[in-house]
Amino acid sequence: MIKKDLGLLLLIVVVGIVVAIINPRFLLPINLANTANLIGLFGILSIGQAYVIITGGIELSVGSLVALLGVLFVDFVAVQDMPWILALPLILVLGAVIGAIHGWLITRLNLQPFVVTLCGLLIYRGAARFYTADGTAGFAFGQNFPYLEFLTAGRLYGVPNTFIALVIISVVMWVVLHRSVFGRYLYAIGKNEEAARYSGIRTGRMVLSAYVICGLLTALAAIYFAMYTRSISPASHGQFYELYAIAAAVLGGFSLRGGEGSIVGAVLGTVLLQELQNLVNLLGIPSSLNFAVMGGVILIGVLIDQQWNAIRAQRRLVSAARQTEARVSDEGKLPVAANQDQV
Amino acid sequence: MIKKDLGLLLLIVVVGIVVAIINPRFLLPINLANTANLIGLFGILSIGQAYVIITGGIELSVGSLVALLGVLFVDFVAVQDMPWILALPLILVLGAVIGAIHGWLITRLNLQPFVVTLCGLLIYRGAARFYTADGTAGFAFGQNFPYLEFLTAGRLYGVPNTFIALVIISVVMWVVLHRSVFGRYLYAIGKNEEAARYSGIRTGRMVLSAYVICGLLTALAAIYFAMYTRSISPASHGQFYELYAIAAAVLGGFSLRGGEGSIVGAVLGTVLLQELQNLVNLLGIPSSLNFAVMGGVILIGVLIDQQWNAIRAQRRLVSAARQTEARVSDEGKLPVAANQDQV
Amino acid sequence: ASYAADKPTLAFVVNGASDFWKAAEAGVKKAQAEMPDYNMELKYPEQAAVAIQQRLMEDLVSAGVKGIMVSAVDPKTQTDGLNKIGSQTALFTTDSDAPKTNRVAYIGSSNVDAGKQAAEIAKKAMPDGGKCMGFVGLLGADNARERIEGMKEGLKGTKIELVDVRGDDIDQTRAKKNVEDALVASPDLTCMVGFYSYNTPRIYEALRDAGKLGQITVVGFDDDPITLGGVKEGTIAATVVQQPFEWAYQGMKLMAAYLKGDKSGIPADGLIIIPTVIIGKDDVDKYAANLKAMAGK
Amino acid sequence: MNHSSDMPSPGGPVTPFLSLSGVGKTYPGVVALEGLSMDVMPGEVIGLVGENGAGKSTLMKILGGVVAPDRGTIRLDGAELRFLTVESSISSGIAFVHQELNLFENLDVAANIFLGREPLKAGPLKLVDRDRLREMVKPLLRRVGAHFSADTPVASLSLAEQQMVEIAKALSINARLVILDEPTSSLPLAETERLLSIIKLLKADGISVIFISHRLHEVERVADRVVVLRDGALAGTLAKKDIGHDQMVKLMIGRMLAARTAKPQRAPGAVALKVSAVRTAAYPGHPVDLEIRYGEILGLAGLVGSGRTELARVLFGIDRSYGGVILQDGQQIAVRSARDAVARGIFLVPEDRKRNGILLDFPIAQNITLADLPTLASRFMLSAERETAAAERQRVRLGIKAPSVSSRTSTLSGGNQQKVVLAKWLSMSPKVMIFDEPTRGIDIGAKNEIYGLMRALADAGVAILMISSDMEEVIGVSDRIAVMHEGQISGILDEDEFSQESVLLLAVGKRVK
Ligand SMILES: Nc1ncnc2c1ncn2[C@@H]1O[C@H](COP(=O)(O)OP(=O)(O)OP(=O)(O)O)[C@@H](O)[C@H]1O
Ligand SMILES: Nc1ncnc2c1ncn2[C@@H]1O[C@H](COP(=O)(O)OP(=O)(O)OP(=O)(O)O)[C@@H](O)[C@H]1O
Ligand SMILES: O[C@@H]1[C@@H](O)[C@H](O)OC[C@H]1O
Ligand SMILES: [Mg+2]
Ligand SMILES: [Mg+2]
Repeated sequence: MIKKDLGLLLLIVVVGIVVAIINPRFLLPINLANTANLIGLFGILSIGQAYVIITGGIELSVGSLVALLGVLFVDFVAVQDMPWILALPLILVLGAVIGAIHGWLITRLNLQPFVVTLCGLLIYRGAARFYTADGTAGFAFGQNFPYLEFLTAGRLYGVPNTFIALVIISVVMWVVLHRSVFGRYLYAIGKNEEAARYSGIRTGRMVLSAYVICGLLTALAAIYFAMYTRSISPASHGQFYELYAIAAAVLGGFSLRGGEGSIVGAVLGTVLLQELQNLVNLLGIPSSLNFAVMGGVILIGVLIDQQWNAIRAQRRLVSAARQTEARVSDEGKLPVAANQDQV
Repeated sequence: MIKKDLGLLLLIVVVGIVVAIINPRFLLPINLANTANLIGLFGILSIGQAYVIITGGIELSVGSLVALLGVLFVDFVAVQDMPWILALPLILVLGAVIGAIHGWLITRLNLQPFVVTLCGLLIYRGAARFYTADGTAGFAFGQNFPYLEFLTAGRLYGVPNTFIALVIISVVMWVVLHRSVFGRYLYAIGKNEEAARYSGIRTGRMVLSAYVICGLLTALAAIYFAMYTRSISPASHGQFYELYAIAAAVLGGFSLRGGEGSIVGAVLGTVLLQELQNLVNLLGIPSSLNFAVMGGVILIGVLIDQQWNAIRAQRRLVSAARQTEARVSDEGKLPVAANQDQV
Repeated sequence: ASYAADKPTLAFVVNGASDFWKAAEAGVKKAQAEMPDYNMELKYPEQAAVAIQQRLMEDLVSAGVKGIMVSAVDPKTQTDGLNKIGSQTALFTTDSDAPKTNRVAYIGSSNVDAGKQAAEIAKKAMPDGGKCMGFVGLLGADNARERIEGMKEGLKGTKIELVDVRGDDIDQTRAKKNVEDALVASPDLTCMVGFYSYNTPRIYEALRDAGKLGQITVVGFDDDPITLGGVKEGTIAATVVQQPFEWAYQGMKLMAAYLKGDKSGIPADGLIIIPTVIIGKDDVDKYAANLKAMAGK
Repeated sequence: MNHSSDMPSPGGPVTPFLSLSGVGKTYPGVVALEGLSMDVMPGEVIGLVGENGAGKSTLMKILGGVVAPDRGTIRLDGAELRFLTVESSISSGIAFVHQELNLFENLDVAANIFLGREPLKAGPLKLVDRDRLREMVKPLLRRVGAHFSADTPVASLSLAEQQMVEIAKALSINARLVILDEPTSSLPLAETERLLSIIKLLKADGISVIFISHRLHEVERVADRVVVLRDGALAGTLAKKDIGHDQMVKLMIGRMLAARTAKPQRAPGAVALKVSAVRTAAYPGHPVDLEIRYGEILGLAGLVGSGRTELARVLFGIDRSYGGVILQDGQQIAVRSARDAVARGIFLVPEDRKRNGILLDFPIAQNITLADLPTLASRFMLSAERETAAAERQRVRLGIKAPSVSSRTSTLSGGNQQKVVLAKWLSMSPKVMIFDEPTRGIDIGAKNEIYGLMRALADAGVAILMISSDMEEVIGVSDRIAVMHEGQISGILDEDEFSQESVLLLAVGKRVK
């Protein structure tokens, strides 16, 4: 765990303590489990997004995909009577294929990620709405799928299975990103795609894989979301979820320029965002302020991080300068004022 | 007008002809005027966005700002009884100040534009909702402001004043971007910020100005939107408008990497998007497909543009090769297969 | 489908995509079947926003639509926009009225009355009083405000209190989490009210997950299948249903008649209230059968 | 700015235009400059030399206002300045050609040259007077000998042509001091000659020049005085009469250098790579035929834009070829990507280091191991120890000057960065190595080391193609020299035919003899 992640963890803990003091019910196992469930759902999205962001890309169609894939899943299982054991892998494959198409457009046809996935955002939302003719896809009253429901919305010793899934996915994806050759390649591509290609890395294939991973994880999350709400109005389901995922990744230290960030950070970012939403409800803050609280905390977090780094760099410079000052026979002149960064 | 813009214009005309053939009511003056009105509203947003995109930045808070500034304007004029002649410049100044804050955070505190304006998106939406306690800001029945209404929602010889405003703004902003020193600096900064700094350009100040321009134009558009709907539910008003603005700019040839694009393109992009929306409604296409049509057309437009350039480059090479082939005594060997862009 | 120039077109414009309007769609279809010389369509705006709905209506007018029945997103302040439409076509309102416009008539329910009916349900289910939490999609929307107002008014003088209403912006995930959080934050809650059509099923599911079904009184709105199931099961006290099918069916016929010059169906005050109904455990089966019949299934 | 009135009165004591005293700059972990003092007289050409990382660029960046010194004072025309900003530097008449190119690919040549100093139309709008701008640019381009026009987009220029634009830009400032930080590092002979004569013209106009170069013979030819830096401190100053190759080297590295290049220890072997009728995108009409043998260093010379880099890119699979075949060991091969080339043991050390060679933000070790990760990894998993060990081996072998292999590559001097690029390939048993301007920006000591490395590789049987614009290097290092002209091989010289004239003649497309 790097220093940045520790700072974020500290923030999460401090906020938690403050909330717990104001309303001790914050610490009730049931509340923690409820929040853990949503952390699981959104965390999976954030990890997917993180894989794309590390390459210097972005995936804006996440929210629409959550709607489209969710609608399809519910429709397959609840209406078309497809066995869920078939529908589940089908949706995952669909997510991966969509990711692959994005990756293909970006790497082979050289389109910008922002543009491709913005079009995706619009197209998938439209497709989802068209599929149900603007109706809702949902389970009928009493329609039950005990195994599926246990897997997706159940709890194990009180711990939501979605959270357990997130933990497993995080560990695997952490190893892949931080310990495997593939992960190193992704960092290299994010930093300097051309130099990576000149080192014999198949950059196109790697970037495409990142989008496939994102599509796959998004599909999984879409299924979880569908089983959590059990009903999907395609016009609004999942709206802005891409922003939550991006915000979590950015809070967790990912740079949208690519090549920077850690999986732990993305997960902690999600934890913080969900903690904030929980807090708004628990402390009875008007729901209208929900967004503002989220935006404010992200901004402050990023600012502190930025200033912290600037101050540290500054301090290192000053101490380094002082050391040599002592060495070099100095004429006792005043230092020339810093003059960088003029606006 | 560059070639890219001409292609876009052609597309707009062709689509227009097809729609007019299917439903001649498309050409009714009232329909053209209605569409022109919306082109005016969204076009102003797109030009603002274009100024930010040219620097390699992005402004995601546009939609939320349209809501917040709209709410404030309506509240000032309709509820607080502030003379509109005062409220109008006040709102414009507010927009500029918010733009300046974004620019300051980006240039002085070195935060990423995406992050700053994402936080803005969340915060301003929350602020707008909080301001009205999630209620609606609107004019009461019979409340009339003839001058203001003429200026903002009136028509001159059937031409909406908002459209006239867009024409004037486009011309001014075109001159500034394409003919002035400031515009040239923005292009330079968008391509290579560091090198621009080495050339003695006060890059910080320039970028900040771009955000101020964007804030100002967004504020103007916010007032127009408010006077168009005459009612603002802060929870949903203006949602996704930033995406429309970005999409229009991208369609018009702006690169999100900065340093590329023309004002004419951004305006034409807006025209195409509004034409598409009009078409969906006029041809009786299910509204659920509205987004999908928009996304599909942007994607196809960008793809054609991309492929067109690739094919042209290809053809140039081949013809050059053929010319000399005739000259050079050739051994008739098989050409080596194409080898770019491996995935 | 493009609009044939020979047949006059009537459009039913809703305030946002939601299953609630599926019944209205069925009503439009039934009216269409009875009146083949008209084109009748139900239109969803892409978003529940004034600008987008206004644009949709303007385009419909351009396309030559003769009559529009609209559930305005924000009728109170949409006056001018609605007047503009009303001056070019026959304009009717539904779902929530805009009395100060030049609309011909309103056909729909009274949201204040619906709120009062919700209070009735609560009073009957909790004679000894209780503490209620409400849930709704758009806190700022007129229909939400009126229902909340109506309910509060109906609860005046009782020991039942509506302590807070949480909004979710029609995000289902938040809708459900809001219920979960409410259970944690206020353990003394004895009742929950779902003001929008989807809020009641989200309450139902969150309670089921928490094992609290039956322990908390649920007051519902509308006729989502889950809601009706819960009512039948006895875990939902009762639900206040509106009749969008009737709004659409009667509304379309009324508009057609009006365009032909027959104004006899329009009352002097322009209000055609189709009452909301409380559906309790005993009425559910009949209501569901009726719904099915209306949908023509 | 018009400074002509400030010219020293004849006969009087000449005040230095610029005077530095005790100027120092410390980066975290590195003292780039220790309190340095020096004067620049009007009309004086100062050669500034020193090993990679000696602090030359840092010193110049301070004068350009790009970097703020932590200590010391700067005097311009005797007036003490608190500090220099980019603006104040430019307005004081200091023109700066940076070591790394700083052009805007989306703008045309004219816009680039006068960026920040555009001629304006009358009126408050600050509109660019585009006609006057074009007129102003024309003579400048003629002066640097450019063949492209003022409205050419910079994106379509080669690296060397871009370098010319940079120089034209420096000339366009009514400068009193022109700083050239390794301007010739990517210029071939003819253009270099032109640059040197430009320097003489500047001097004649009373303009001072600071000329940084690792090509010491160039310094020898133009400098009035040579300032030598070593490890951020002044190692010595050579007056005009004392300037000589050996003296400079001695001051730079503290000792004399051994003989420059070793002779090959073995006769060239079989043909490793045969290029036949391959056409590149730059010259699709001109087929290239070339053979590279195992154990030899084949030099590839040519003028700016003759298509050498393009050929290298095709051989390395970056660009596609338009017709023709490539044979490796007699077998036709298809190189569709850099990956294919690497798999076949064909490696490229690219010309543009910053863009294609290294990841500036990566630690040194990760740059060195990037291409070889599959062998260093076990089952796709990284092994930090093996990586560090491999990188450390290369660091020692090439003498990369860095606190450790975990330092960021961006903190290295240009020369050391170049060694990192070499290190990346050397651990991977190359068959064919293509070096594109391998010693661009590299100091004399390191240059010799790199020549030694290349020779050792050749002796070990590797086939080497060395693209170079440095005539001395081409003649001194190659076993054979191929010369390119407009995308075609205009001739191949064996060792006994080597001479500057014959290379030059071929380079301009004439036959030798
Ligand atoms: N931004 C920086 N951060 C940390 N160290 C730096 C930075 N820039 C330069 N240095 C260090 O300062 C020292 C001087 O570098 P400088 O670029 O001035 O060398 P140079 O003489 O121009 O070398 P070369 O001939 O290779 O261009 C080097 O050790 C270099 O690593
Ligand atoms: N991106 C580009 N677009 C168009 N033309 C280009 C581009 N890059 C290079 N060229 C042209 O291709 C030709 C060959 O360039 P190349 O870089 O291969 O030459 P070179 O012999 O390596 O010279 P240099 O010394 O500049 O490296 C030149 O005429 C150059 O202008
Ligand atoms: O307006 C509708 C409202 O009447 C219903 O109760 O919930 C869904 C809304 O779209
Ligand atoms: Mg240097
Ligand atoms: Mg070259």
